[in-house]
Amino acid sequence: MSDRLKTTFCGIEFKNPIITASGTFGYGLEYARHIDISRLGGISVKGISLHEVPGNPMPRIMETTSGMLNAIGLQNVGVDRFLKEKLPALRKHDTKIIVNFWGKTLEEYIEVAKILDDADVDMLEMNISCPNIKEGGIAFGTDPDMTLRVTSEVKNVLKNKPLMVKLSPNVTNIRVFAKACEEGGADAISAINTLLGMAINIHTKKPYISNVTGGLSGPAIKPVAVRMVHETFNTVKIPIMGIGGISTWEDIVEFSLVGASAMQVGTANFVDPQIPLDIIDGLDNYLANNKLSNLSDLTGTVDLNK
Amino acid sequence: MSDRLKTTFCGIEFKNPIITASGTFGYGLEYARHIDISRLGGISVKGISLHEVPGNPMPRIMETTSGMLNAIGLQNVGVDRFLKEKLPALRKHDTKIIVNFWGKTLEEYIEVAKILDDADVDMLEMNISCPNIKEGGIAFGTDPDMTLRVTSEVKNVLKNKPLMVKLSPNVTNIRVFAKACEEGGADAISAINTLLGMAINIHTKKPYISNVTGGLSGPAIKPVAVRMVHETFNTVKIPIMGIGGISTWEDIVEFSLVGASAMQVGTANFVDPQIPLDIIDGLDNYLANNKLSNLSDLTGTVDLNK
Amino acid sequence: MLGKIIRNQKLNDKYYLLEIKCEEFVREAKVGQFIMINTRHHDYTSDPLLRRPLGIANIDGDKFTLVYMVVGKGTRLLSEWQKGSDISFSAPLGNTFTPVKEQRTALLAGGIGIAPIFWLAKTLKEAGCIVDLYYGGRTADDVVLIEELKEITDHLIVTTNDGSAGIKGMVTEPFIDNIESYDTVYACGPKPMLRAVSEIAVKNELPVEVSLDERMACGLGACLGCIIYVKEGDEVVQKRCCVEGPVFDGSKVVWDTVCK
Amino acid sequence: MLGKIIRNQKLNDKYYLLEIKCEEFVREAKVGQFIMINTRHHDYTSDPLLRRPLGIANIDGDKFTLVYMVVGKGTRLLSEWQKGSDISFSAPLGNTFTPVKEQRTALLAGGIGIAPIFWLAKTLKEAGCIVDLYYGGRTADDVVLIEELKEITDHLIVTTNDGSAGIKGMVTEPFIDNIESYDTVYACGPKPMLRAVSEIAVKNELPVEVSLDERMACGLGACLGCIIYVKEGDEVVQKRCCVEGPVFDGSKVVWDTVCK
Ligand SMILES: Cc1cc2nc3c(=O)[nH]c(=O)nc-3n(C[C@H](O)[C@H](O)[C@H](O)COP(=O)(O)OP(=O)(O)OC[C@H]3O[C@@H](n4cnc5c(N)ncnc54)[C@H](O)[C@@H]3O)c2cc1C
Ligand SMILES: Cc1cc2nc3c(=O)[nH]c(=O)nc-3n(C[C@H](O)[C@H](O)[C@H](O)COP(=O)(O)OP(=O)(O)OC[C@H]3O[C@@H](n4cnc5c(N)ncnc54)[C@H](O)[C@@H]3O)c2cc1C
Ligand SMILES: Cc1cc2nc3c(=O)[nH]c(=O)nc-3n(C[C@H](O)[C@H](O)[C@H](O)COP(=O)(O)O)c2cc1C
Ligand SMILES: Cc1cc2nc3c(=O)[nH]c(=O)nc-3n(C[C@H](O)[C@H](O)[C@H](O)COP(=O)(O)O)c2cc1C
Ligand code: FES
Ligand code: FES
Repeated sequence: MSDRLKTTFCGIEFKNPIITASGTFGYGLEYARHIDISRLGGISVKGISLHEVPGNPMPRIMETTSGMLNAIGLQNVGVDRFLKEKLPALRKHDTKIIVNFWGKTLEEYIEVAKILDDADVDMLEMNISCPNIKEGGIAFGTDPDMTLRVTSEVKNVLKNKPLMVKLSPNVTNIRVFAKACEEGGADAISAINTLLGMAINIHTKKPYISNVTGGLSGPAIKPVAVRMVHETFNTVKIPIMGIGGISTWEDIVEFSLVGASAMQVGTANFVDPQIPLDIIDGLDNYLANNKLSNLSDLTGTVDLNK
Repeated sequence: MSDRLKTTFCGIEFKNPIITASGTFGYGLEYARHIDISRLGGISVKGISLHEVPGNPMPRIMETTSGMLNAIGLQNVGVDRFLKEKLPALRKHDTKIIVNFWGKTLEEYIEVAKILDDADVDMLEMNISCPNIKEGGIAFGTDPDMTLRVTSEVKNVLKNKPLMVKLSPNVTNIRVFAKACEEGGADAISAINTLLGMAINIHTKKPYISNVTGGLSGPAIKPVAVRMVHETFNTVKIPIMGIGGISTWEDIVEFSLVGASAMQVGTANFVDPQIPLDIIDGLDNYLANNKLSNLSDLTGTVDLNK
Repeated sequence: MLGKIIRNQKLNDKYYLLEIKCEEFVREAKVGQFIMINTRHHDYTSDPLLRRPLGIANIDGDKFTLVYMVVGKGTRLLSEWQKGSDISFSAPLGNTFTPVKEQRTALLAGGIGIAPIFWLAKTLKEAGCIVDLYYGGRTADDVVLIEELKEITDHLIVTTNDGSAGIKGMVTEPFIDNIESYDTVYACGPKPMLRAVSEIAVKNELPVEVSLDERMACGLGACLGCIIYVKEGDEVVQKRCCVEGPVFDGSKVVWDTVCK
Repeated sequence: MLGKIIRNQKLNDKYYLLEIKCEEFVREAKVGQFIMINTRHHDYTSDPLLRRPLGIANIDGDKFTLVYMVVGKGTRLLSEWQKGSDISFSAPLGNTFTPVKEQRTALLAGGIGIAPIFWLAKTLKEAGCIVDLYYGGRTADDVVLIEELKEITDHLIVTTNDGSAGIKGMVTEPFIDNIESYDTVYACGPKPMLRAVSEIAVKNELPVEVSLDERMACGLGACLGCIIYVKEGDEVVQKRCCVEGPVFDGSKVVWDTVCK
């Protein structure tokens, strides 16, 4: 791989800007049998919480037109088992580890962050966009004050690791939330999480997802994601990791133009585990063909003149 | 057509619940050469304003994965020319006419509504979800107080025609807006309008849409629309017209289960003008096969038991 | 992985048989495993989006066989793939049936459940087992490959709900009548059937393995979309159908939690 | 409308010729019109979503011809449609070229702009016109159907940017040299070319009609996605490319507002 793809994001050096998205790549090892995961820029692992969480009843997933709904219910092994049982094997692969995490309460957010700050991981990604997780009845990710508060309090306890906050798209104005993250001291923003959606089986008359609603992801949502990354880039100075419907190297260029410095590939991993690697190769070719020394030359250079 | 499909919505009798959506069916007559528009339950015409509006510069549309972006810019001939030049010919077809309308200011909303209230049309659909139209800097459709105000003030001047308010999906909580409409005296709600999106041409580095952002419609957004209709149905008692990604009779059943009493077909008219008629036939068969006397038997009957 | 389509044969109005050549795959595959297969004809389209899980129905030289029922977009598209095309799929996935030797085995298949059972029958037969196959469908259309199955079973008992083929009734009925004859039971089919088979086996103290279907996004254990709840001692634990399954001990599955 | 594909022939690495049989369509079609054609192989998939606009390149008996260049998803899918299949499309759409008789006409085509120009050449020829066709492309690959075109033109002047076929240079250059010979000008091709042709024609006081491309969603005049700005007296007015176009008076188009 060439230097062209090297990406410095929050001071961390990624070998390329392609990171696999939380919840779509397990703890990384699940894919190791199928692709060479050390070729990835990084892996954002399935959202980790203080305690093990069993997740939602089945069914949890359903395909929709050019997308899918999921309501896994944030199932995870908990931070202790993650560090003991998953991380050591994952660390053997030469790729950056981003730990996506969340808490049921402000205290839990802080607690998990503290533990991860001392662990052998590269970066933290704080998920505040779980629609069912509330503090005093208010969702963290859809109330700007709560976003500011959880960001600044978590940032306060971190000594070693950069903090990236992952935004929900299910808001009227994502700029307000991006601003709150920046004010709270976040080192970066990742956007977007899934759109809240629903699908009904007309034969059984039941929702396809036991949780009734689920998160919509995949190519269907890409235009919404591109718009939100654009708005975020125009609002804050901290770097952005773009997420949402990415499945080709062209999508990477598109997200780069609107301001993302690195990108996450989510649902596309299910479509074919080879996709993130194909994207890396395609991007490298594109940069070479266009005589660009680095993807960062493109960041935010969309031309808005008519 | 059978009685099974007859639909009473806000006291208006539609021959069937299939209405073509505003902006996707022109002033109705454009399609008359291609399909028998008198078979439709109704037509919601392109959004009308007090004065003629030229719309946005080109380009205005772009296909995205299983959807499309548009930023037509609310181009229309203005209410006077609509009534004089378009309506008489449209009225010759035996179908209900819903006039979608909007204003640049509260006063304009009221003015247009007054004119339409006395015109030979069946129902008004008030579009408050134009992202670029603001009163004192506040968008009507993304601020609950403005939604309440424009709804009640418009409702106050109407003497003859039912008022349906069309909601924007680009909000944190659509329930708040549905509630505001109901409190303001709206007779019905239509949902949803388009999701705000964006797409970039990586070769020119320019947005595909001159307006930079555009409205995302089509099958891609259906899960979001279904979710929002479900939330609206659980919030208000007034009837709902479901919109968003509908392209098959199965979609009609799905929207019916979550609470829509009638439905609008939008982008699918572009895919094939025959689609709304195929939907009517498919729905009639479905009702017959399932021994249902009317689609209303299904309204809101989604089974949420696990 | 990529393989070449040798045939994609319509068996009847619902069922197809797809034979694919791929040496690497065949070398790795074990009885009871499945694949995630791309059904789209063009990579640049995104509808349908995800790959589809299909059981491995047979291995023959450097070729493997899938048997599938057309139920939706993905399987409809699959049915139109042409001979000679290259089609992509995952390496063999999931666990396997527990192979036994020289036992008296009862195999039960419901409808498309025949797919993994076919290879299992052949495998058990080769391992010196007595193989009785109870094969049920709604109508005659749901029972396929009868001639081939006769060759790899000792007894083939066909049932249909409407009596249009074989015995009229449920597939479990003739099985119960002969239950004394068996050491081990295997089944694949609709969940209510698998539950019934498991309960019958447990009552008769027979070991029973069932192959379960669950909607899958990744098929690799990453998405946690395909959970099956299983008893382990006093606890109920979660298993991923795609990794710890699709084959489960029927006596351990918490049937009430399995989606219908 | 539905028609049967008679041939879908690859002309070279970029261009295809599609011949479709449909009597009803042929009866209605007029020179300069276009269709919206479904490119998806299956109605139950939604990607690509919209139909694609293509000009009518010829009419022959109960058959019509399209010539298209593969540029994206839709045209790629179109190129894989098989002979004998039924394909769906709209009735003939848009306005027409203004037919003239017994005049000296210059036709200019740039790349895929040849599609509507082909039928126009044939029509003018039949109406007793002198038909000179200036046909430009980037490389030799962009000029197709040369033998057929020779038969329906008086002079065929081919140009390519790289000189790989015909004269090296812009298609407008030889046209300017002969400008004195013409009564009327028609053109279809990239917008900068159409602008240049129009400006040359205006300067030489020749009537000029251009066929314009604009991205289209409906093709029927309903979506207002395909606006062309045109001078009417002192005013600039909006025209829908799909209804009031695709053929416009080149001297009236407000070229600065036309997307590149
Ligand atoms: C491990 C495993 C092995 C399988 N083996 C076979 C096999 O050998 N042959 C075969 O024909 N089928 C098999 N299936 C089922 C097969 O995967 C589905 O029928 C297929 O995915 C449907 O895709 P579709 O696009 O045609 O239908 P869709 O349009 O996706 O769905 C149509 C209908 O099928 C249901 N469905 C979708 N996916 C599944 C699923 N995974 N399980 C059950 N129902 C589903 C949907 O709820 C819907 O009602 C297997 C499933 C699993 C999990
Ligand atoms: C009235 C009219 C007549 C036409 N006649 C012909 C014809 O006879 N033969 C032919 O090959 N093409 C013709 N075109 C252009 C043709 O419609 C597009 O090339 C086609 O829609 C591209 O579809 P796609 O899915 O392959 O590409 P997409 O994936 O949609 O796009 C690929 C590239 O083509 C561009 N593009 C898409 N649509 C258009 C369009 N309408 N005009 C110009 N560029 C576009 C996109 O911006 C993109 O850069 C005509 C267009 C119009 C409006
Ligand atoms: C099955 C599944 C599980 C997910 N779990 C998480 C999670 O635990 N934490 C999180 O922040 N995002 C989670 N996501 C969201 C993705 O990381 C990503 O933001 C979203 O899917 C949009 O990207 P995509 O369109 O590329 O999939 C999950 C997504 C899917 C599909
Ligand atoms: C080209 C276009 C123009 C539209 N114009 C209007 C409009 O003028 N007023 C309005 O309320 N909605 C307008 N809409 C929104 C549609 O009426 C509908 O709410 C939306 O497209 C979602 O439905 P669909 O997915 O079926 O298209 C427009 C949509 C499109 C695609
Ligand atoms: S299908 Fe993803 S974990 Fe089993
Ligand atoms: S393409 Fe819709 S108005 Fe022309």
